[in-house]
Amino acid sequence: MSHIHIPDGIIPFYIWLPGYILTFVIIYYIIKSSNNEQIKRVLPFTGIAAALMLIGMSVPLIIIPVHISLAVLTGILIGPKMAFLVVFVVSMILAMFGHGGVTIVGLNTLVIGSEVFIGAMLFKALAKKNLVIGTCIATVIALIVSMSMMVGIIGTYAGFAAVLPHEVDDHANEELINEGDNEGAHLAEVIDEINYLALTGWIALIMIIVVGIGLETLITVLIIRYFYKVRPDLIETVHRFTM
Amino acid sequence: MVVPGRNHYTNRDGDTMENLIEVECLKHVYPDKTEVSICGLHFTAKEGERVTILGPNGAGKTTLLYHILGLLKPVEGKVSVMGMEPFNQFNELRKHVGVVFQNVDEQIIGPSVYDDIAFTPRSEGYSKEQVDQMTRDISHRLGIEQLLNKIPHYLSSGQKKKVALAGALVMSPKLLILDEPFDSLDSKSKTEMIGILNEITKEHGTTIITTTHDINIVPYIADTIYILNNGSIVAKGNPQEVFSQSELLNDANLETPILSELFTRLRNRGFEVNIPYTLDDAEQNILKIIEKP
Amino acid sequence: MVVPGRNHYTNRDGDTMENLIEVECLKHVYPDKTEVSICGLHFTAKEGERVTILGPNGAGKTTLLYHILGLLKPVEGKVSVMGMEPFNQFNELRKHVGVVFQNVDEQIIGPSVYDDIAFTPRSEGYSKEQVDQMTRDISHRLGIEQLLNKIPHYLSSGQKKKVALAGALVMSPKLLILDEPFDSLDSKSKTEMIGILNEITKEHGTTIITTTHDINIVPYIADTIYILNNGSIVAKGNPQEVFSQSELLNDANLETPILSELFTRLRNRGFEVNIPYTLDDAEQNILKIIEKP
Amino acid sequence: MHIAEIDNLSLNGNSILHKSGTISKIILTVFILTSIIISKDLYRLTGLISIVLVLFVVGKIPITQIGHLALYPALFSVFFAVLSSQQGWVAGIIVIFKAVGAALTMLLLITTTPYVDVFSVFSLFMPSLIVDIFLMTYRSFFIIADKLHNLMTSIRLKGGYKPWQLLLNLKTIASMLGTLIIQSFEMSERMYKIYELRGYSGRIPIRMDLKPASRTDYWLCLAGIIILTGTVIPWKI
Ligand SMILES: Nc1ncnc2c1ncn2[C@@H]1O[C@H](COP(=O)(O)OP(=O)(O)OP(=O)(O)O)[C@@H](O)[C@H]1O
Ligand SMILES: Nc1ncnc2c1ncn2[C@@H]1O[C@H](COP(=O)(O)OP(=O)(O)OP(=O)(O)O)[C@@H](O)[C@H]1O
Ligand SMILES: [Mg+2]
Ligand SMILES: [Mg+2]
Repeated sequence: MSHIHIPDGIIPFYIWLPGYILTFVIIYYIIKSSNNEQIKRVLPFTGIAAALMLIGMSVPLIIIPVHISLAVLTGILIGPKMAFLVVFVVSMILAMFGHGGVTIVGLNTLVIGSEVFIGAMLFKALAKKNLVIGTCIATVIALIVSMSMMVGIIGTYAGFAAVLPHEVDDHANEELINEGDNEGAHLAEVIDEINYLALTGWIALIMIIVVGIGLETLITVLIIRYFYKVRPDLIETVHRFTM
Repeated sequence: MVVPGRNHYTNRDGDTMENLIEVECLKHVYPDKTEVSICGLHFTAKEGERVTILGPNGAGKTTLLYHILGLLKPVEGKVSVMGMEPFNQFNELRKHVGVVFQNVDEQIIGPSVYDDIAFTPRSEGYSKEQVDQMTRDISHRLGIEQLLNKIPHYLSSGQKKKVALAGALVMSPKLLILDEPFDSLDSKSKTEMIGILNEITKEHGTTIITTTHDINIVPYIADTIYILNNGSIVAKGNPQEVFSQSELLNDANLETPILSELFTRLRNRGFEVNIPYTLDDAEQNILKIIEKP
Repeated sequence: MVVPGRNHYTNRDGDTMENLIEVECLKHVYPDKTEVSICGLHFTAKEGERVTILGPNGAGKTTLLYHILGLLKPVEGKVSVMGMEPFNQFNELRKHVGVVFQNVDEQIIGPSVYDDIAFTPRSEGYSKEQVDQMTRDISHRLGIEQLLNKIPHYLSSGQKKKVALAGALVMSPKLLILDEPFDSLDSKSKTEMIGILNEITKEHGTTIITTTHDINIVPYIADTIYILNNGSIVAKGNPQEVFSQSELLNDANLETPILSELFTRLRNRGFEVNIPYTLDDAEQNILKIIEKP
Repeated sequence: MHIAEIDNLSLNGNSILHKSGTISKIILTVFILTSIIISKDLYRLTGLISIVLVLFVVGKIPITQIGHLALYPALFSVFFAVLSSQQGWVAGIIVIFKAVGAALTMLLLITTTPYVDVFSVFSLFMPSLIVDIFLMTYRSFFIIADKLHNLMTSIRLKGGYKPWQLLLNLKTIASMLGTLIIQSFEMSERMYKIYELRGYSGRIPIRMDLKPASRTDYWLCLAGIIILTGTVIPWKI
């Protein structure tokens, strides 16, 4: 859910550059510490997970201006290491299309990467006891941590209120689904949302965050449960290969 | 002349007939700028008519079906279904139309077969008992009662096709649209499905529009055939009429059905023989030649 | 008796023939506990033989192909391909096999058509010039040179099939495995593809194993037919032999090809006539009956 | 995401920019991007954006067709602009210009260079695993987007989308996503199998068509250097 939507040139380099450096260090570590066989096995998975994340961010949940990112789910399904790489690739692709600046990719990777990592680790620890509750706790905590990180990063520059815009992003992707959409109507919609945000206060903000966390958690739980019903082997094998 | 609610036109025999569907010189542009045009002859379908659309890969068959369903907005041209404009009156029209697309995997949404078939009646707000009744009736009809509790995911492709068909038929639609419904079915399932479809048109007067690449089964599922090629509808007629124009078929990457090919060859050898389209006719026709001399 | 590197067996005529593939009473259990067994007759294929596997939906055709390819591990039974055990010697065997599965979208790896066709030779470490040569040769052969720089996603289904076939043929494999390769192709593309495949077997002695539900094209692509039904291989033989057993076909949800059905009916009426499998034969056979009396 | 439109522009374009080497275009992009990010005044930013717009004309890219993609960063930057405008309205405009300029520069690159070429240059310095994930993502994206599109279509046809029934919609979305994800993962299992058969060893080799640098390429690099220098040196007019 968390995704910093700041264009280039706003966050100063002494914040984004360390973000990039840390991201690359982590990527280097991940590549060094995974063996080729593991990677080979999950690569088709990772491509699909990345595509799902890109698309997950584009399924509008109707009235509420929130999208889901499926980051925790991705972490659970392909393991936190590969999921971290996926997050990097997804942030990069979004940046190429102007969704969030190129300079922010490092920071974005760290924020969503933390969500992925914490979610997957907690899931591993908790899901054995109770699948639904474990998944719930894992997702909620991961989301809260990543959102706090995001608030922290942006807060260093712009103050807390700046966190808000991330909730309205990525609706550009809608057209992918509603091919018939015309550009004008679409723009009007984005502007509407900006208005909507401008008009609502702190209560709305908190509501949106709560509803957002709730929805992402609900959907993650539903999907994990569905998986266990239909393909119990899937989550287990994937974990064996990637943790 | 278009009268609100119904279209009338005068057909070749001079009768005024009601057209359920009318399409005139349609143009569509996909987002990547691929242009598809479907001009030439008018496309029409009457109540209870079984229409099959033939044409090479990429001719625009699926595109035409999407327009009839109101899933795409025509850039140019006119589409009218039951007197409505499909794109603008999508939600009204939808209720009268059943659809099975080629890829049934993406069409079965419910977590169980029962849920999937019951999806539309539930969405339309029918009572629990009614939904149950409707779901069981259609499953019985298609012989898939024993599948109702299964997870659709694990059915064989033939079974999935039948489930999708049940979902399309559960509301007893006036119009049934089937995009390559026989693909990857084994022969028996194919024959069964043809049988069911023909029964349904006979009983309920359902109009059925199909596309297929399996030319040999066309005579069994079509009253009227349209051939799409190079952006236009180049032929229209009943199987006899269309399949006798072998040059036209050839241009459209289509082969002639095996029987009509065989009998055309006999004709070319000087035998006076009608071209048959079903096995029964073929048998009779051969007997006629043999007995004649 | 199994001799390392090659299998020999004595066939009906008493010759010792080399079998490229041998499968004996295979059992497979899918993760969800679905059991598939392929027993009955032995499945064998010789060098340069064109084999087609027929059977109803869910009979296990695809499962059998997966075992031949070494993608699944048999729970019971024996599979040997070129004298190797496919599952255990996967990396060696792989180099001699080309595959086109039903859903070609899932098969295309390269970001461009060129990269996709060149994928295997590059992975095998051929030099840049060799890779280029091989890629261009096979593209020329299949007539898809003009597509080399395109992005696969934007191709039509027929074009994608050809690209996948090019990727499968680029290493000149000894064995070609095609799971329903003609599905959703228009008649002309189908005929073209059959032509290409037949050329390839003739020139390189490639063994081709196909599955299909389109029974009318089987005589054009098969030297030998196997019928899978109810967990066992119930028939084996050339098209003439197999298609004359109409009861057996019927049991396996298969119809007889149209021509053989027509001529069987004539036979039942007392005409002495051979059952034909191609149009040319059919024409000759009819001429014979007509001239006789 | 407009990927189809962008692919169409980058694949079928025939301008001088389309024909020039990928490396030089990436170098130019990096220089322009750096210039935009470090610029602190409106004149320079206006100048830089003008240069980018001129390059769009040179590349024969219809700005009307993809320009709206730069509108999103513009809209998002409005928020920061409002914050910065406490230091005067110029500061606010600078924020917006930087956002739009950077986005336009990225768009210029991807509309004049097919993505395969961009990735093949990336593969020179990025870990191959990352490049492979990029390539896999790209292919999967289309397959899954198609699947999702078809799923949504069937739901619409079956009357499953009711604008004001939130709960029903949520249930439908969850079951749709469930179906989509399960199907996609099974697909990836099949993909893995066939990739292995085709000799996949953990690497996707792609064609590196590093043409010898032409005169245009040198000009592009030089232009990049000039632009950056021009941004850095203090102008006294
Ligand atoms: N979503 C899309 N985006 C871009 N082009 C498309 C799209 N769908 C179809 N096309 C193009 O439109 C043309 C008509 O396609 P359509 O799917 O209607 O053909 P068809 O007759 O159904 O072919 P087939 O027999 O292969 O199913 C083709 O050239 C195709 O490439
Ligand atoms: N991945 C799988 N998991 C569980 N069951 C499977 C799987 N794949 C196939 N099966 C089951 O195994 C049996 C054989 O399937 P297979 O796909 O080999 O049949 P087929 O002869 O290829 O059928 P078709 O003609 O429909 O392609 C079927 O009952 C099928 O449901
Ligand atoms: Mg179609
Ligand atoms: Mg199969």
